[in-house]
Amino acid sequence: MGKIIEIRDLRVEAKTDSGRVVEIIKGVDLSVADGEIVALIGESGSGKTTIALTLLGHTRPGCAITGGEVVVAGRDTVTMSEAQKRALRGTEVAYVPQSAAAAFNPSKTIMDQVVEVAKIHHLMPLPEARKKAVELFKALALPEPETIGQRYPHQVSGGQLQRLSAAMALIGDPKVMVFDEPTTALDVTTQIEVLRAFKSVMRERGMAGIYVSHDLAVVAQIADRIVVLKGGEVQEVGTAETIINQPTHSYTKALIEAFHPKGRDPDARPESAEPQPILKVSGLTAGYGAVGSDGLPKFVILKDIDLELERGRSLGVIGESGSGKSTLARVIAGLLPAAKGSVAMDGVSLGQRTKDRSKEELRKLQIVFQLADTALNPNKPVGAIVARPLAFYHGMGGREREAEVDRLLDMVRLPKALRHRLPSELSGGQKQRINFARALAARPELILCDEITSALDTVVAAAILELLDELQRELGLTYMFISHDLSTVEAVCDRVAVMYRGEKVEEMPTSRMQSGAEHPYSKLLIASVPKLDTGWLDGLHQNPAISEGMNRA
Amino acid sequence: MSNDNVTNWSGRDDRMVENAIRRGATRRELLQLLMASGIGLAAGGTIIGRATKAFADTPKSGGSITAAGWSASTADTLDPAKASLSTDYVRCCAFYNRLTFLADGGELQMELAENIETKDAKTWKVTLRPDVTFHDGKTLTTDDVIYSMNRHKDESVGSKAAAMAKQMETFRKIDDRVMEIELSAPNADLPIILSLHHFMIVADGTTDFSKANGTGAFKCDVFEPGVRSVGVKNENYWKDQLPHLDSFEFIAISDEPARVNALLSGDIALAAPVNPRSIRRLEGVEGINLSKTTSGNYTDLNVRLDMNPGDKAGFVEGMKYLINRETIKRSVLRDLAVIANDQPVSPNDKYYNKELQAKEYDPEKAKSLFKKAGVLGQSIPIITSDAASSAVDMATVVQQAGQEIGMPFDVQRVPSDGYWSNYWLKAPIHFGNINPRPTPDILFSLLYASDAPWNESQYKSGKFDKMLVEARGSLDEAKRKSIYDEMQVMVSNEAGTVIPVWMSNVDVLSSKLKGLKPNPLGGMMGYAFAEYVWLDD
Amino acid sequence: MNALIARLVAKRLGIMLISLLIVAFAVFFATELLPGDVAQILLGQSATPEAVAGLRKAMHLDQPAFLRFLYWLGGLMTGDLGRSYANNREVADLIAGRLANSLELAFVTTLFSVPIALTLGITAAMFRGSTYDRLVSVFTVSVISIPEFMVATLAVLVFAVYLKWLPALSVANDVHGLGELLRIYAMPVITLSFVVSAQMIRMTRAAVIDTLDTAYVEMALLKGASRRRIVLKHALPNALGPIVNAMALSLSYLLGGVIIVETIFNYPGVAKLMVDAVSTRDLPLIQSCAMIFCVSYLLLILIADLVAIMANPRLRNQ
Amino acid sequence: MTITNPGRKGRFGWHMNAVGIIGAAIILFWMVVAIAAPWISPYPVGKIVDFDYYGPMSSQFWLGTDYLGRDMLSRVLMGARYTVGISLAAVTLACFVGVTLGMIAAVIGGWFDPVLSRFLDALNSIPSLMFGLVVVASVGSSMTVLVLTIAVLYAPGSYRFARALAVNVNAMDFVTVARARGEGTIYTIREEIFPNIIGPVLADFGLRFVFIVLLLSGLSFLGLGVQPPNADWGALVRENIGSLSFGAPAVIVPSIAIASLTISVNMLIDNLPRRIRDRSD
Repeated sequence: MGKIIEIRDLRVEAKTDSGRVVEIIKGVDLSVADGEIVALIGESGSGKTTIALTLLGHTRPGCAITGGEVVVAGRDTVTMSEAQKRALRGTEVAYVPQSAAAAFNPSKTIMDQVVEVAKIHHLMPLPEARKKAVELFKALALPEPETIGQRYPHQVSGGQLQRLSAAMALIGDPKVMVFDEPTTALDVTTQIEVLRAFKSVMRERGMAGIYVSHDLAVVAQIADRIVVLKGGEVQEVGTAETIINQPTHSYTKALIEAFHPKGRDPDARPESAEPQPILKVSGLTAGYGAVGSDGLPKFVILKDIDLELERGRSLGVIGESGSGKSTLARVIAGLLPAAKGSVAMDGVSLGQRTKDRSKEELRKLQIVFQLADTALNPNKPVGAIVARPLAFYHGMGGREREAEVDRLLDMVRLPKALRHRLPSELSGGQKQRINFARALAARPELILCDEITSALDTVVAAAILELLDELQRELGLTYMFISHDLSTVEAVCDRVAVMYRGEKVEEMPTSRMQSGAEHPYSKLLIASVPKLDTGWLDGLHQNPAISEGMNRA
Repeated sequence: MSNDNVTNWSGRDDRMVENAIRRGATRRELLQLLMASGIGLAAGGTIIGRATKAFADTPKSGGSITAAGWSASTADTLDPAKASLSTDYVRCCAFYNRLTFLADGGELQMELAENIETKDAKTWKVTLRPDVTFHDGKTLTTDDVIYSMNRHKDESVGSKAAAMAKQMETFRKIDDRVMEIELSAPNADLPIILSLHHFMIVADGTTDFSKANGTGAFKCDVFEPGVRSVGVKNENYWKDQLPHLDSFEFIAISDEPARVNALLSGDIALAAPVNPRSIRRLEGVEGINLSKTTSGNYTDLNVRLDMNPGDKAGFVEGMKYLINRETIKRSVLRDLAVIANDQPVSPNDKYYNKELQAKEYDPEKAKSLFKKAGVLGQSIPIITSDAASSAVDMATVVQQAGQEIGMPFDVQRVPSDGYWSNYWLKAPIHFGNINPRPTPDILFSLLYASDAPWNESQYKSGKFDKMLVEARGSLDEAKRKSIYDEMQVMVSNEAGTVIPVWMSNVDVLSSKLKGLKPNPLGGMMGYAFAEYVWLDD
Repeated sequence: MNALIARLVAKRLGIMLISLLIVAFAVFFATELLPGDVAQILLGQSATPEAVAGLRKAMHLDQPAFLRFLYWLGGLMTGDLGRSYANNREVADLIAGRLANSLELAFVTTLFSVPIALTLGITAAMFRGSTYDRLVSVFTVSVISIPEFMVATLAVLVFAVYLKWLPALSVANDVHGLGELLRIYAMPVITLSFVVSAQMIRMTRAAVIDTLDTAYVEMALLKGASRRRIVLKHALPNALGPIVNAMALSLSYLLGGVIIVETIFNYPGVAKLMVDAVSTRDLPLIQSCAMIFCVSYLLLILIADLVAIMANPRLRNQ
Repeated sequence: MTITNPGRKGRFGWHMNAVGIIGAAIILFWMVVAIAAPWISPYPVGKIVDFDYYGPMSSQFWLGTDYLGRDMLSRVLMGARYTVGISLAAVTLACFVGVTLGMIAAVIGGWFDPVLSRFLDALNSIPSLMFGLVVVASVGSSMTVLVLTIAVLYAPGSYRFARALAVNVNAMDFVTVARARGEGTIYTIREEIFPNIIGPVLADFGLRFVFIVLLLSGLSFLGLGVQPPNADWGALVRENIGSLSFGAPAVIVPSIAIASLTISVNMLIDNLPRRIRDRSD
């Protein structure tokens, strides 16, 4: 079997904003045999996308290849001229982007963009290209393959777009496909369809591919071999089977470790002393837009939600994007007034908006947001960010406040020295800890966590979850944990509520999640989470929850 | 016409004339009415001979020109009664005729009138020229004259000459060619008054002035207010051989450099007037001639004697020593001026007091005078405006001189718009601009008598008033001269008006344009150039 | 799609009416503040008090300002712009010719400057960071930085006074043939183009560069598209919204903002008309001119919005 | 891919390239001139020092003389006071009002935002020179009037700009957190919004400054402006523009002064340190 791709001692440098030059790929060797799919896995900043793009002779602005060679089908892309590179792209090597929603030009029809490769490279006459596109649509199991091409990108769903982007890549019959985290932006239920489509097409055509991902479970389904990257260097290479079952490198081990949540023993918690729930949501209906004559907003996001949350416990709220779970958090926090229903804390009904609530009520309930990047004011040093609630709720000042900030930083396991840094100088995990420390500074009783680990790398996220767990035990906090990631919820929550299209379809203890779900959507959602098992995807068709759920959706 | 029994021009009449033409805009554009002064023609550095040469040239017929004045607005009109800007006068002169007009050198001539007679200066008999027709073919009769004159007395017309027309009590038609004008009081200068641009004759019954139906040398072809006017030759014009041009276009270019550029690029053949500081660009340029008129026109610095600080003894005298006439003449007016001696009678006037010297620039003396007045070191406001020509530059000259002796004047430039009604005569220290008058009597009664309407400095002197009446009544030329001499000395020493220089008017024209003669009525041949000029290749 | 546009147009027209009302109100009372009485100014100082009073009455000046404002507004509703105080002609007549001139100049300038600005802006974005890009940026910065009266005066000196290629004045009367038209408009158009195009070039470049940084442009690059294709087919259609908006803002300058150019080239447009009206306190004329500027500004913005919607299928097909 | 960069210099991103530094230097130069003008002018600004006019550059008069024979060097130096001073005062006022209102509109929203936006939009549609003319015709021309007029003209643009930025920042989670915490409007604006829009606002401030310098010279060209014998640069150009045809320094020098100031502000803005240029990174 020949080698379609041979990367030897690849080195890439990047220029930082301040003009400093950093080597981001430090001598990577890599090869892909004909018909083989190799996964590049690693956290953000590991250089996996950079390597993948060199296969197309492309580096992002500010980056430059400084050494080594990237041989694709016998030719080195590093030494190619611009014209040669253009000829290579789309015909020899094709690219499937991370977010198809962003990678499709919003002002052109899908068909125009799918057949563009054929047009640019004069591969075939346009009508023929269109015909071929429709065949690809069929092969990728897209609905209405004859007409879907006439639509504009915003008119089709994310999962369909991702498959369409594969069609766009396949139209030029490339020898190599480069997948750049193609399913990261998708909901788990959608992810399955896309992965299946990719896998079957690749297998059918016997194409070679590079699959870039941070998700080991996903990669395990599709890759023959896995390359583990960290800091621009290859850590470990092996078949998917070996990497998952017998990792040798410590980083790989950590990755796999992070994948297996410790699980949660509900009985380890003390029984709630108070009979009264700390939070009681009843008949909550809310949405956006002008309020109509029926008293309901134009776009109803939440419909008649009932929830109870016991003190010292954690409730997970799961659902895919658009299910209304974040809106639920915003209504509880008083950021969005409810159209109907009530939110009560410790038996006392809370005001609709923050301004209708007392400072004490506000203090007891804190919210922590998903993206630590936007949740922290980029122009304030960490110390000031954490200190503000101290001053605001507790009127602390001077040395007392300083000491408290130090204590809080310590509590979230961060060095005190960090207090003078700006958020942009922190890593993602550190930011999320600061984000959490700020909530803790209020000395809250209930914390609403809105997807707080979604943007983090697996290993980092696992550490944060561990921290949350510890703090809950130490401080007796109550969490409402909103996530689309079931394993996260499984790790920290006692109970889980499943949201679907603005309604709570089911609630159950976390321990019963895998086996006891009753609502078909819950079943589908739970079954769609990829397992760290190379045979999981192929075995799925036997899973009744999937087929039943798919049919429903 | 009987010129021998000329009565004294009354100050009141003149005030009405002046009032009639004085409006909120800059003085420069206004008619220089009834000027009696020296006229000179300067051209392209070589000068003088040209005027006489112009006479010698044989006029050629045909061609058309564009000429530019400096100001036009939507208030432009074809109604002579409402004419107020130079553009209006140019149009009126081209499209209409008057009963009389002032020719070169200020000589009164008949135009539509063949003859104007009086015995008592109260009842005047006017005989019209025969066979004059309007542009629409109608023959000129006394009905047209009476209609035109009566319009000025109709308040709804809003005539600029209403006050002046008031004295013409009745108009009697004798026949189609002869009529009588009855004045409320004798006035020997009626023929001169009738030469005003406002008293152009329009056809009987005309109410629509969007087109001009006159007897003039040109027919109105285009009239766009604030934009342009075009006249085409009136083939049936009653004056022989006139006009020479087939057509002319008159526009206004308010921006001085733009006006000069347009002339230099050949877009226009005549630009009037131009600023002295533009002369350097034009002097010696091939194909460009300058026409210069030095008149009794002046811009003066007025210190009101009834207000602080003018009421402090020595202040006004100090100002007269502080104003650097030489600098104003040379730097501000680029020598297009003659040094004046703080009184309004021009050097060309036969009554001009040659003994009276202008005060020399003497800052030290000024300083001691200011000290005496107790104002030294006080910041005193001087109101100036572009409305009075060169007043802003003069103000800075005074201010600078003040600064050097520790007298910080606060120069305040105010908008031209509304200057004459809001600041002139009113502010304690301000600038004015006065047009020429034919006699000292008019000047003094208008500007310096205790009851003078435009007593710029609020100069009040019983002795002066008596002398004015005495001179007016005296037929003894020598005695009059001596009285006027003394009055000039009094004004020069006592009044609060500082008159630094007499200023010249400069028109610029293409050397191809011939026949433009200086006229006492103002630039552009008293606004009547269109009828007389011709193009020479 | 049509319903959406109709709704948008209706909404914008409504806003426009409100804006116009605000401007009319503001202008009316600003003019009220101008010192000097209209009747007095019209009649000159020799006017007798009775004459002034008579004229004031005839012009409704003796009535309260607010009532006059309502009169004027009422007239406007019925399409009557009123009569000029200064010369008693229909304001509509006075404006018509001037507006035509202004529109002509604005039109020719647009024809000239928009393609140039687009080309320079797009090509500069295409070759971002190149010498060419720097040259364009130096050019635009210089143009933005030099007062327009300098540009205009220099142009006159060079082309009219020294070279005598072009007329110093732009009088759009009796034009015979395209050549003459070009000669007459050349200098004002060049001057104005300088003024309006700089901003357009900058905005075009910025908008195109913004879209060049998107994932779909990178995707196009990875499909093997040429730079030309990337810019023209992928970046430009998506940058159209902001570009058109910038153009609308720049072009709105061409009606009311050209007073300096009108002065220097003695071009009879509406801007000068309004300045005249201010000096003669000709309220109906001032009002109408202000309305014209306001309407043209709002119309341009509306057109820009419509173009942006037409260019964006997401908005178009909503 | 993000590259975190330790080290304090990089952290603040104050690094600026040569063009930006030159721009800053020229601006600084004019600022110093504006302040020091009365002490460094060789002659009094209104003094007629030469009987010739439009004089050439000479050892006595470094930049020649103007139409009255006044020293151009002194006039340009003093003109810097007015051009820089008025423009700076006006732009500061305009931006202060515009940015404050913009942030308030963005944070409060509700009816306040559209009403204010419409009103300012309407104001924006009046041509600026026209507005200047009307104002000066009605209340006369003084420094205060000029500054206020220009500020009124430029505040709507600043408002629009700041509002757009503030709306973006307002949507950020940290503002939501502040709101959830129960913070008031003033705190939110001052502490959460303003620090995050200050960079682009500064750039906008600079651009607006340039426009104001040009507007001021335009107003001077139409005859409005500071009181004689002082003159801002625009007025210097206007009063001496007759000498353009023979290239006298009297008109060239103030033109260059205007251009040098505006170009250098542009140069500075285009090359601002990254930290200021970026919205919130």
